[in-house]
Amino acid sequence: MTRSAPVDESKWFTTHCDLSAHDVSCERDDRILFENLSFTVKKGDLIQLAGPNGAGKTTLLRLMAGLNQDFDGEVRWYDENIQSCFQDYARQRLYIGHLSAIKKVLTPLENLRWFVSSWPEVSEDALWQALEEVTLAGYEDIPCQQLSAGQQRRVALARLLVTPTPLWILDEPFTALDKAGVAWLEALLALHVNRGGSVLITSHHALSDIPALRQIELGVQK
Amino acid sequence: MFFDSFAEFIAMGKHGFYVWLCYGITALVIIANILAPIRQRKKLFEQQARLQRREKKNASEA
Amino acid sequence: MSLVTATIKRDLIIAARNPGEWLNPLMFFLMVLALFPLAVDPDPKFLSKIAAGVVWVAALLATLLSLDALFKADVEDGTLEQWLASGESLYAMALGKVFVHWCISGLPLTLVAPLLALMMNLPDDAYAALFFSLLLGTPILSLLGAVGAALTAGVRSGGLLLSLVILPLYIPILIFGASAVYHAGIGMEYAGQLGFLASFLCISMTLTPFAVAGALKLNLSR
Amino acid sequence: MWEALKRLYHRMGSPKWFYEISARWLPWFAIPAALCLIVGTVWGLAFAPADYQQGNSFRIIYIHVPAAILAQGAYAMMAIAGGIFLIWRMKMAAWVAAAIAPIGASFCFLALITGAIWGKPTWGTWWVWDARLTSMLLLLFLYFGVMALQKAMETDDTSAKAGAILSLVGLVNIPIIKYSVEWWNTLHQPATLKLTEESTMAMEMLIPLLIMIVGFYLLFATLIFMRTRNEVLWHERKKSWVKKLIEAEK
Repeated sequence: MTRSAPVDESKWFTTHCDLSAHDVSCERDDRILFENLSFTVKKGDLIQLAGPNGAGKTTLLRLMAGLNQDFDGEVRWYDENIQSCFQDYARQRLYIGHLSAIKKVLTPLENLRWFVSSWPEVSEDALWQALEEVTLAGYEDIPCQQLSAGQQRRVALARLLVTPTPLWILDEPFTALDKAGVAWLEALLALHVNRGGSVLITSHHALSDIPALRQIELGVQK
Repeated sequence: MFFDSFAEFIAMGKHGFYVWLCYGITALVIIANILAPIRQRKKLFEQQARLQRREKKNASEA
Repeated sequence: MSLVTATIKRDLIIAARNPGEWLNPLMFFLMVLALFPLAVDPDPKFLSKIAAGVVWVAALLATLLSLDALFKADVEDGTLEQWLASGESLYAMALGKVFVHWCISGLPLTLVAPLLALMMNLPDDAYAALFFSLLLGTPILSLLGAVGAALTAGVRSGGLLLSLVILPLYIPILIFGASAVYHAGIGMEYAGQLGFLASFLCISMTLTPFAVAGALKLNLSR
Repeated sequence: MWEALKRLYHRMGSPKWFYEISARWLPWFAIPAALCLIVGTVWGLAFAPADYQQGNSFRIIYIHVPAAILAQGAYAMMAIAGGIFLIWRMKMAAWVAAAIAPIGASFCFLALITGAIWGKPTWGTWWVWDARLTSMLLLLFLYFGVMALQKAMETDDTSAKAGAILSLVGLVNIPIIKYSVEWWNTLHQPATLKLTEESTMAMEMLIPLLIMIVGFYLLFATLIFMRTRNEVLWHERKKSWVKKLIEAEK
């Protein structure tokens, strides 16, 4: 799994990432997950949320993605609250949760087609190419229930190759991937950051090879 | 008083059974409705007090 | 293609590959109808008197049977999360889902009901009324049912709860639907009942998607 | 006036304030409630004249009608409280809604059972598909649905929101259900004797009924206060003021 051809940067994004959290605090079941957290995600940033289980990584990720409004503080996209420019923001970021939203009776191609339906500019050819790159060539027309968990994960991750969004928000994307898959995803993250994209990620996997990496540590607070 | 005697009052013409049954059930439902929150409150206090005692014990041991 | 139309298309494909999804309610419909002559009385005169009510009750129960699965898979596999992440209106999404549900439950029931009503010895004059009352009534069943399905999607063994929540709301449709058929059967005017169903359809088409959208969001906070 | 209302609204939002003030208000509802209920019952049972048609069985009206009125009013209140919670995120409203549900359901049950018992001497059977009884039965199902849904949800927040959404949907549906049931009833049973005849009621009969209605309303208010106070304590149990309160109790 190697990238076949370099991507033409100028065509890739129409805008760059400018996402910021301002004094974000969150409480669940009378427990404070994090308090007054502020950070920004800019062009070329790779930010990994670290911390033990239950530290609130997924919660933080979801509220940065705009899926969760139950928190104090504000998340802004280009100095505007993401809820007031949500349509615009949603087109500029890709969110892949730990649930992959794969329908088992559909083929990888059909699943991918549904995923990218919000981006009409993506061509059918690009979908085929993307599936080829995640080593699913020849599986395009086989229902996903016959694929392994790792292969299903790759179908979900193939979206990274086709949706032209500068910001990726990924929740544990390395789950179920084999060694080659992990290496491929790491390379892809590095490439995305290099071409001016940004990544916000939770993972227990060490991403040490990528120089742009920054970590935000979430602890279990009393 | 509408009735002439106490026995007539109990008999309610031929409808004593129905009338008294209704009023009896109503009394039961109202009493149950009053008792339920009182018991709920008592249980809540006992439970929270127990929790507090345990917390205090843990704090003094630590 | 927007995510809503893509989802409609995708769900229709899924239904086409999983024939059980729309065949089961039909089978159930047939079985319930068969129970009445066996349990009560096979006398044609008697059957023709209760036919209108029985067909409507059976259609209502068959719809109820198919509702439980309406949002469950989407909540569990992360599809719902992607709807929210896409920034498209949940209102439109709710309408889309209901439309698909009607296509695979209410529409087949409406088409098959006149055939099965023959077995119940429905009076000749009542077939048009049966068809039109079901055509107007079953979408309302889907719309109201979607509220219950969305509310109970995250609840384990929510099937019974769903019936408890939805059945009282179904009563007016049952009353007017069955009475339209009954009145047609005894040669009376039934336009009033159809008019009621039509106006109720309009009201529920505008209002229930709000409730469905609100209820769907509840399933995200898990 | 408007300012005062606004201030009251904001204070109502504070659970601690509610808990303290409700302790002082409670007797002002509970004692008149008991007085009204006792006076109304004695008057209705012993002093009001019997109905010329139904005889003494008509005395059931003094609980049947107030219970029925309250069962419907309580549902509307529950739905409105739920709506306030959904729109303005006022937690107190959700707790009030949760407190109303079981009370409303029990009044609804009362209206049904007294109606059925009344039906026996009036119609000769325990149950008749009369419009009022039928729509009461459906209302009871609506209450059960809301309560079961609230119970089935995992977190406090989702159970409050789900209950609020369902009760609002139910509130929109209640008039439609009532209308359809009444229409259906007149269609199938044109000549039933109604349980309650609104128009011609003698003064001596009407006054105890009014007293009972007031009594039921006051009782309802008392019960809401009691239950909401428990809800407040439960949801605020981790706050210091509740902890102090519990410590002081011992």
